[in-house]
Amino acid sequence: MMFWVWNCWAQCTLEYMDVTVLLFGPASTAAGTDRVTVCLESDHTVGSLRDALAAQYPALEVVLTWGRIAVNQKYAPSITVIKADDEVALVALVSGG
Amino acid sequence: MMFWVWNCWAQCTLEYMDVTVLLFGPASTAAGTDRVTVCLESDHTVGSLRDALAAQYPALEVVLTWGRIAVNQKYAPSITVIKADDEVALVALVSGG
Amino acid sequence: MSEPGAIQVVIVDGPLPAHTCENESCAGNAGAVVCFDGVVRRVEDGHDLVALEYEAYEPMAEQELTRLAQDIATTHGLLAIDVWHSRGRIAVGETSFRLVIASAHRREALTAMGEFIDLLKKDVPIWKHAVFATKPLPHCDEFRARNEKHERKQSPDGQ
Amino acid sequence: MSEPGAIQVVIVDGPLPAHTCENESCAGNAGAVVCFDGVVRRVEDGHDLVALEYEAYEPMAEQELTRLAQDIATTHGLLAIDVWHSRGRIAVGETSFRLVIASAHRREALTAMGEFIDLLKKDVPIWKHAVFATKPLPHCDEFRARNEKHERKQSPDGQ
Repeated sequence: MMFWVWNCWAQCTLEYMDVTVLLFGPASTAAGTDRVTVCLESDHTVGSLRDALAAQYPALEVVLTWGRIAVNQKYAPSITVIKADDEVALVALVSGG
Repeated sequence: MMFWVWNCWAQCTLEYMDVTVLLFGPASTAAGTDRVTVCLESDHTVGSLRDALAAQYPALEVVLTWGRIAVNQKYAPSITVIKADDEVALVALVSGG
Repeated sequence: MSEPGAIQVVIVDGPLPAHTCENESCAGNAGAVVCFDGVVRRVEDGHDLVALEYEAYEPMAEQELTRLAQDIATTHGLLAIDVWHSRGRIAVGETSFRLVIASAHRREALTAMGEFIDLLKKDVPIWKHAVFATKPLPHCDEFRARNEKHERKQSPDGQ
Repeated sequence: MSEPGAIQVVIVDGPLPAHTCENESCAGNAGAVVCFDGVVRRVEDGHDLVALEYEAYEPMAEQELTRLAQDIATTHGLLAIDVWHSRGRIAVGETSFRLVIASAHRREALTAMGEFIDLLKKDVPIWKHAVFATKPLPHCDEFRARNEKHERKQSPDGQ
């Protein structure tokens, strides 16, 4: 049991992953680019991605307070785990039509 | 004073008037015709017209409970006085469009 | 829609032709142009319809539509209202009523549209008679139901 | 509208062409066909506009529009929904959004229309940038206002 917990913790924390995040509208304006690459250090969830984005790109901090993360073109809650080939985007809508 | 009251009453009650009333929709169906002529005996108001219509054309009694009277193509309240050349219609809407 | 604040009311014989929701006018002020088409449905109260026959008391119907359009345009600050209503026989699938509303924003146009149609049914002297495929005596049921309803709550002049 | 219950979602480059509110389809079941056109207005927040530029995150925008149309059609028992949205530059007076709803009766179509547009603005990843006649830096004001609003009520993942 103790081994299993350790193993899981090690896997979660030690596998770094670079994730490219597409930016649109105000997010793109704030960052001055249409995509950024963020390094996930702890787990690979959407929640961690949000934290990492805010930490690594302070210009996105405000947009992140209302923007949602989409994984493979679907809004994803904080617990969603991001995989290597997923398409990730920061969708911060101001108004749509 | 007594003379004036008598005079007014005489005028109001003695001037009979025939009024043609246009009928549409359910009113026309109920009466089996698209117009009826009604004899106003007391005053010449819309209220009296309604009473006279119901009395002289019992087939219209039910339609009159919800139908409105239009005088010169405008809905007219009970106190409106009908003049000789006015166009009078019984407008009983079921549904419009 | 010829100019901002414009009201147009038209009663035509037969079904309304196909129509484009125009918005070239209103000189760039309109943010929403909403077009409602009332179409004759095949089934009315569970019976198969062939057509509806519309009877209008003219020109009162036109006057009431105009008054209604002016009231609604003023209340909701609309830019333009176009109203079209058919008279005569309209077959299933054909359009008998059209309302086009242009406004700065969508909310007032949508609210005004619902309100307009409710008031039209209440105030505008136009009647429809159902022409059924199998059953004659078209609007007797409707008429009887209405009579029963109104026998219970009588008002002296219906207003 | 090709068949009853049909959903059609289209994202096109540039302004939407003039459009007829079709109702030949729906096989006599539609009693109401409502067509909403969203048009670019001249004045935005007191400033003179030249155009709006629409940016869409595709194909997510199309997927979200389809999901939304299906949800709304199911909730309100609609016969058909057509949605059109522009991308790119749309000049003042041109149409950038169109929603056509066919239903048996008017009430569900009008309710669904308001609801659809509210949800579209909330969920569908399409952005507009104002191109002003005189003033550069288009959506900074809008952006700043939004930021200020959201700084006060933060939610961890915005959902």
